[in-house]
Amino acid sequence: MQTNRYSLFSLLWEACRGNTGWKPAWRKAEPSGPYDFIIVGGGGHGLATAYYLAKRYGGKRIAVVEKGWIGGGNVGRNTTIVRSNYLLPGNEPFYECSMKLWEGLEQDINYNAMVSQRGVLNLFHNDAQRAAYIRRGNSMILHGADAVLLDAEAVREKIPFLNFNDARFPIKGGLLQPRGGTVRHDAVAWGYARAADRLGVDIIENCEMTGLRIEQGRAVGIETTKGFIAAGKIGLACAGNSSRVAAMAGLRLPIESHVLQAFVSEGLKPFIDCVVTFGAGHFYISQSDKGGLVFGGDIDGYNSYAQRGNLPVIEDVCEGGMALMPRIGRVRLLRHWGGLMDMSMDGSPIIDHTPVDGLYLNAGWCYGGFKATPASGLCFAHLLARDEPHPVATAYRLDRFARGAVIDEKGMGAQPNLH
Amino acid sequence: MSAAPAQIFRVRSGNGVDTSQTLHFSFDGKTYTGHPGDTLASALLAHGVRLFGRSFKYHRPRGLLSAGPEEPNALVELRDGARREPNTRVTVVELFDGLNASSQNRWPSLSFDALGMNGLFTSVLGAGFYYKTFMWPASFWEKLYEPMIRRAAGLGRAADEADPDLYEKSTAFCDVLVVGSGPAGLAAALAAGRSGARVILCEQDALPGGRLRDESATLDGKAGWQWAEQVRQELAGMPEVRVMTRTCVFGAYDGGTYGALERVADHVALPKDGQPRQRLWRIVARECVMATGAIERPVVFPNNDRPGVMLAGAVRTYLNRFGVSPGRKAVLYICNDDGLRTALDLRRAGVAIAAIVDSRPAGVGGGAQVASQCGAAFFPGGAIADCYGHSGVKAVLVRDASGKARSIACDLVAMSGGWSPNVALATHLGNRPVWHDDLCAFLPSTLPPGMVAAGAAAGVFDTAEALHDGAVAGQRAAVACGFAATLPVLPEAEPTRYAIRALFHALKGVPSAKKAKAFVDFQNDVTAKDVALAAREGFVSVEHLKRYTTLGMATDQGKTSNINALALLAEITERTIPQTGTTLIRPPVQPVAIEALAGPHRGTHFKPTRLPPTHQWAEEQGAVFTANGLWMRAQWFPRSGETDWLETVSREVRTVREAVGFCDVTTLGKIDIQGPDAAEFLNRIYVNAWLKLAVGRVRYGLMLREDGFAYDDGTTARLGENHYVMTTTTANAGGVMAHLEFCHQWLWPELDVQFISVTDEWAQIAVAGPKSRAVLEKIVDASFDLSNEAFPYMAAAELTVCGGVAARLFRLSFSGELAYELAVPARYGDALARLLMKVGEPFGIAPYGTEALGVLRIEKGHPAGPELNGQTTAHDLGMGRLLSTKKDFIGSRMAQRPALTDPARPTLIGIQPVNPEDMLVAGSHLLPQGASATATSDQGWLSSVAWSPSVGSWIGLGFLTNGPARKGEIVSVHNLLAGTIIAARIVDPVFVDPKGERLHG
Amino acid sequence: MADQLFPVPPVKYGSLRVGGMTLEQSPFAETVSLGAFLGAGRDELVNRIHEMFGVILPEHPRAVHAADGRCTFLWNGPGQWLAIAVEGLGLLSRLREVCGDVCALTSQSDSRAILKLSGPNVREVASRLVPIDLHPRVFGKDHVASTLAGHIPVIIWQTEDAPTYLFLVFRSLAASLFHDFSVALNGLSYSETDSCV
Amino acid sequence: MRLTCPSCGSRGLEEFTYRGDASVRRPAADASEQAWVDYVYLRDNPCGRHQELWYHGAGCRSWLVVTRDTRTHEIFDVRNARDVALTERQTDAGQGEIA
Ligand SMILES: Cc1cc2nc3c(=O)[nH]c(=O)nc-3n(C[C@H](O)[C@H](O)[C@H](O)COP(=O)(O)OP(=O)(O)OC[C@H]3O[C@@H](n4cnc5c(N)ncnc54)[C@H](O)[C@@H]3O)c2cc1C
Ligand SMILES: NC(=O)c1ccc[n+]([C@@H]2O[C@H](COP(=O)([O-])OP(=O)(O)OC[C@H]3O[C@@H](n4cnc5c(N)ncnc54)[C@H](O)[C@@H]3O)[C@@H](O)[C@H]2O)c1
Ligand SMILES: Cc1cc2nc3c(=O)[nH]c(=O)nc-3n(C[C@H](O)[C@H](O)[C@H](O)COP(=O)(O)O)c2cc1C
Ligand SMILES: [Zn+2]
Repeated sequence: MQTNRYSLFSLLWEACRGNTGWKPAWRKAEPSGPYDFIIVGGGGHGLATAYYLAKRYGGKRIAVVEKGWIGGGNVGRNTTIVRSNYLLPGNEPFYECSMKLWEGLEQDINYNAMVSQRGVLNLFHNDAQRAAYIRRGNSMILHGADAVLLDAEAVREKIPFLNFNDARFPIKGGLLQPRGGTVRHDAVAWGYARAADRLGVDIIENCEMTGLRIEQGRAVGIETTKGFIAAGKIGLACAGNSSRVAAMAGLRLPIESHVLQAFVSEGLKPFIDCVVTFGAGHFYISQSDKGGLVFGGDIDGYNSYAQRGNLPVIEDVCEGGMALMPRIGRVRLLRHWGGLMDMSMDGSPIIDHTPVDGLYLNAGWCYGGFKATPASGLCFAHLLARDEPHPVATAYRLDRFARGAVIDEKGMGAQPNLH
Repeated sequence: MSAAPAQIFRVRSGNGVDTSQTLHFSFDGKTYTGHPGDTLASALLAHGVRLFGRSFKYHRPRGLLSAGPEEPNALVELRDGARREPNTRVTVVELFDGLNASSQNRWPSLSFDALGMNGLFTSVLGAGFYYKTFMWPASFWEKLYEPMIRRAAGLGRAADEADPDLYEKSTAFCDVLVVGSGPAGLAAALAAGRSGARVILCEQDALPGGRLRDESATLDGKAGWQWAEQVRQELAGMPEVRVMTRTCVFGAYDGGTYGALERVADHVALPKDGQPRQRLWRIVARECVMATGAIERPVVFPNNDRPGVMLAGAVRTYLNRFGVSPGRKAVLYICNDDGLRTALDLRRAGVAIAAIVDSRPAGVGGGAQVASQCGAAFFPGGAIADCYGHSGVKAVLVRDASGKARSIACDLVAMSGGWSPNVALATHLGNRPVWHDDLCAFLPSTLPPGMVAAGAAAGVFDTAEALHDGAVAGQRAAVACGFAATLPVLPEAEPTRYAIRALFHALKGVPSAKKAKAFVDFQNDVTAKDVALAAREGFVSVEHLKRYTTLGMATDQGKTSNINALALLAEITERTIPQTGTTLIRPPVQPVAIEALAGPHRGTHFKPTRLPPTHQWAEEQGAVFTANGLWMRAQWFPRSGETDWLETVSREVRTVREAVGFCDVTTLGKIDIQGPDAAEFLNRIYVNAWLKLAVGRVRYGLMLREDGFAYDDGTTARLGENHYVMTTTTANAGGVMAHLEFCHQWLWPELDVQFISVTDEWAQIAVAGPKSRAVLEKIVDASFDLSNEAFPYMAAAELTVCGGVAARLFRLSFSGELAYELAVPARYGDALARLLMKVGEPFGIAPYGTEALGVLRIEKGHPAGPELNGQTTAHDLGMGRLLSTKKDFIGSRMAQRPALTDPARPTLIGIQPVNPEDMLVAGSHLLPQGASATATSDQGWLSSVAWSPSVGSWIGLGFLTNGPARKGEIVSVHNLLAGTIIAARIVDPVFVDPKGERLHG
Repeated sequence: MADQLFPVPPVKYGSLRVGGMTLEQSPFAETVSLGAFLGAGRDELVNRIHEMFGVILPEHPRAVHAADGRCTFLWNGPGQWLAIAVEGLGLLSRLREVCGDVCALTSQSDSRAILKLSGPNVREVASRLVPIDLHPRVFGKDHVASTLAGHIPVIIWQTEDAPTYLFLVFRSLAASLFHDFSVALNGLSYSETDSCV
Repeated sequence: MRLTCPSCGSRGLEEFTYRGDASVRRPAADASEQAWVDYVYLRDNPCGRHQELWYHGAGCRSWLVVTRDTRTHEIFDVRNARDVALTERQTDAGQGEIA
């Protein structure tokens, strides 16, 4: 089905006709298998995978099945930060690839996802942290990304209203990635969905995968709330629900599901330009284009599928906020919510085939998979289409745990709630 | 102050205001008067002020919609300077003398707002328009489009500075929490309270009573609010009942925990000295009665946002509670009998009723009778088809049942689309409310454990029934907590009728852009057309609708708009309301100041500070301090004449290498370990062997995590047959303690061993340098032989000092010099430092701080925090050979995995610039000389660096691929962040005294 | 030379009085932790303490007083207790004799400072920092609890019926706790809803 | 969320730290490589009842085995981990499930 092309012109044209000519952004498709590829999970990663499969890998007959409404998972509830400021060689090329895809995304998918590169600033508060950030900044530059080290004065110049007066942990400087920033979360899901739909992908909402059909060791399709759907290859991109769907194939994953909370304040006239992360407490913040302060902190720390958290973390995050940015004290918190994090055992993702033929896994994104959306889609599509990992995702194998080739950015070990 | 204008709309004395006193306040620079008990809304309304703010997107003029916390329109910046509070709903601001507020989101003024022009482009600025444009050219987004969008973003302005007010937190426990003090809540509290149960009653308003204050109805023949006051008094006399007004229960959390915010001093000009502005309550309740009442719905009709269009119930509130009439000539637009009360109350206040437009067909409800009572034109089956008046209602276009329209002049439209039970708290734990067609309302279905809804919140709208419902709920809750509770005798209430017929909008057919704007969400300017457009574009899930149109996402969270929106969506998509569903409500019920959630732990008290025993003394010495976790430690001790820290630190290092220095190392974790299996336990915790350590000796130990990576290190001394004392790094002290408990309680409960932290028990001071023994001889009691033979390197002893004070001495050296760590009971730490200064003076003693400590350990190649970063293995640290192959220990198996033992892993090395003056920077990367600066050439990094006065060069520790095999090689040290490349030589990590002779001296 | 090692208390300030309430640092006390060894250790320990001190070591978070009133035992975790006595009675050496072979004995005299909060309304003040239920139906005289005061771990011990609380806090954190309580004390006199529930 | 510590009574989340799945058991030193990888890395991660380890670090320092619903956060059972471990050794009941 042909949808409208979006442009200022179409906007004006439609305005003149009473906006009656707009078509659905994506069709309400029903299953019409067999498909060559089924992607389970209509989050950012699933939709991006379908898009790149169709667009770059010539995939035909592709379906995305989503148990609820697309974009209702983590892609629709994250704090929208994109960056490629990773330390380890297993990660940095992948995230930088993602950053580059963000940079051309809107023109590519004809959807304004408000990719806003106003910078991500990670503050440090002692010499050890500075050294760690210098190491990281150098890694980034070696991988072709951008990084700038700011001393305390430069941080003060950039954001004069941080706590420079009576801080318990004084700000010593920060590592800035100027190309980092934020992207409008919902628009990413909708934009990929619309673009994939235009390439013929069936996006099937309210269709939950309930089982996997395996014949002679090979996955041949999925059971869903809308019946059996046959497929050549099946890609799981279910983020916080990864363990549940993997269990349908008899697999246990190196993943725990945890809740991460996020917060938005009432809308305010913009005064926070870039993303700021506090290095001495659990707090990070940015201000959306609507004016809300979007902030968050650490995960609640216990296994959960509840999409909501508890007061201690809320209080902890607000304490961090006050310690860093005292002027937001009288600003009011408007809403807080939670999402299901697929916390992996080393804090890094998995994009790999599973021991079951025809079944592929994209999971383990922890609290950082939004920024990965384009590259995750691209690499997963690559794997599904070619049966070999994309060059920037070669480290994300399942067997890395057995081999010990873990990618542990934080050095916390096999304890997901500490990553 | 200029003379304040008169309160021409104050028509009588309301039950909640004290007109005997006058308060002065200002709005947009103009001075007004009001009375105690007024809200900013009622006081301005009393002056005939109708224009309060501008909407978010179209900057439409807006007045009051409501009289409560659900207000979407009338938001102001309250107070100024550091106390400026943006987006404050005037309907909940209690008036105080000197109050100062200004309108927001307008320029240059509230009455003339340039961005009001946006309204002209509404067809372009429809739902989601920004997703469709601003894409070309790409570079214009950051430069042009986004700055433009951001200029228009937001409503009020955050304060520019830190808030000077105080905030407090408290935890309260009760048997029964009652939320809301309307008839239902009061009856519940009474029933539960009389039983002796511990009851907390929270009311967000300043006054108890709920709708009893808003209505003219009576209880036992007296004004309803008088009964509320009487109950409040009785409750106040019950020792186990606590009535908290100005306290909003804003969230329900797991385990019967509720968050509540008490506004302690928002109703006064300034908090008194020491008084908090607000207090956060964590209330832990066994049972909870949610008696939160209901919120009235507006009706969606064209231009329904004109100032002067109000909720019918709010009109009654202004009349009855505040004695203010929101207009002179009213039109009512209703679909239920409750709204008719507004006509009667208005009439009693002398306000003309021009018309009653009742969407119900003729014969349903009491409209005809009330209309004739009020002398109002009556339009059964009618609708309001439009509303006129730019900055205030002047007339409405009324369409009668036959479709004929006529214009009726008025300055007030009181509307009621029915009441939505205020179910928020019942849904916070994920329970979805259920639609009831007869009541046209969502009601709670399954509730969180221990919670019950009562009164209007449960759909019980009749006062008599609400009283009874509340009483039963309170009684049951008390009984559930084990109290013998009975139903209280309740007052007699006037019977009421509701007789609602669904009414959500007055539009004909699916709205299109051609029609005037009919607002669904007032603050975010979401119109019926936007809902239709979203549906057309496929955003037919309510959650999609919400996100695409931003409906219900404003500061009011759609309290008055969500249900109209989903009803519209249901209609457009030809589904029922239950099929369409509702969006998820999230806490907080009302927005809460971030600082209130943070509480008192601010500024330097953000986290507690741990002070070592010598802190006070070090302060006197003029030490410079640094935070090390929670600890505050002396970083260096400057002396007069020293020009920079490096000079100071180098002097401290030289003092240790050449004479003697001392340093407080109390912060290292110290764990007392006792028991018959203590040795076996240590053997399983550490990688190296422990069974044969002799009493009176110390050993270095390395711990891994179970995944085989290095975790922590330190020394453990054997003080007795079954008695050890372990030291950990400062950073990991707490973690190691939990780890030991885990291993002991969960993995090996059969091992007989006990631990307790003695970190704070002992002041532990390192005394290091060639003259350290000479100094210690002056302190240690004579009976103890300090000679190298009697007390060699790695010896430990319990002894006495200064004539009998129990102490512990360890011959340990982090600096590589002849060195000791002396531990005395913490109370003597301060005195010990002073004593060391005194007895050490002849030997040239000086204190040294963490910086010199760092230099000394780097000179000796000892790994510390930067090396033990959780990503390194024993092999990486050059300690691979420590790993015992003869026993099981934590991490033993996983450490053997191929990737952990790969010889190509970056391994600990020393590094020294070819030019000694070239400053090394920790975090720089190591690349082969001449290789281009790309990731493929990256071979390692520098973890720790120092200027070594002993070597006369910058030195560093780092990790390098195949490191140890490359000694002598020159590599390039890249710090690309600073654009520097330094040539440096790979050397042994031990820079000073590589044979370790000085240790043993 | 012994007097060259003079003791210094962890909190500089002596005491603070607000609205009839007092926050003060208690004098040093001799404190010893007892950790029962496995097997018969625990029963043996209970027996010997009973014999020598005339009290049964509590199984629950409580304080019990020796028959001669010169020593108190606080529950401090499963199989663990703290013995507290005024200084100078040689508590540790006495315990060594009595039960040194059946439990781990460790001096904690300098590990913990003791802050005392007394006067009317102290329950309200304590509730600003301590997240446990201090209502008399739940927490009375000689109840103890290991918990948090704000961010600081403490052992709280109610020593009188009209609540008087002792807070045993790690020495290094005592100054911070003193500060936090001084802040908590200030709000009290002004709040409208403060009353003892 | 609140956990009822068998020793200390009902306490808020802020006093506890979480460790994870309590159904996995540390293999013997000579168990297979796979058994070790499973123990350290693989989890059932159920949506529903979950047995898990918590540490009452700000309280009595007991490790606890908690049975909790990961969907609703309802707590069914809290026990001293040490007692669970000792009972298991005595009965040699081995793997996981606690009656
Ligand atoms: C509060 C919060 C803040 C975050 N902040 C950031 C950030 O600032 N930056 C960043 O990079 N990352 C962030 N993240 C992480 C990021 O959002 C996620 O890692 C990422 O969105 C996960 O990929 P996804 O979009 O595909 O997941 P999702 O959107 O969760 O998609 C998974 C989809 O699978 C569906 N599904 C599950 N089971 C089934 C089934 N059986 N059948 C059919 N469908 C199924 C789900 O309904 C869901 O729609 C944050 C996450 C949260 C919760
Ligand atoms: N006839 C009708 O159509 C109709 C409809 C709705 C209400 N009413 C009237 O309303 C009354 C219902 O009594 P009720 O007691 O159920 O409700 P109520 O509206 O009288 O009282 C509810 C109270 O709860 C408070 N509250 C709400 N949320 C709160 C929170 N989160 N924290 C603290 N306080 C909170 C409100 O401020 C209010 O005072 C009756 O008098 C009834 O006649 C009638
Ligand atoms: C970046 C971002 C900004 C948000 N801004 C708002 C906002 O301005 N107003 C609002 O009500 N909710 C806002 N939300 C929260 C959503 O309403 C919603 O809570 C979140 O997407 C999770 O969905 P759920 O609460 O329905 O589970 C925002 C969410 C995100 C991720
Ligand atoms: Zn406990």
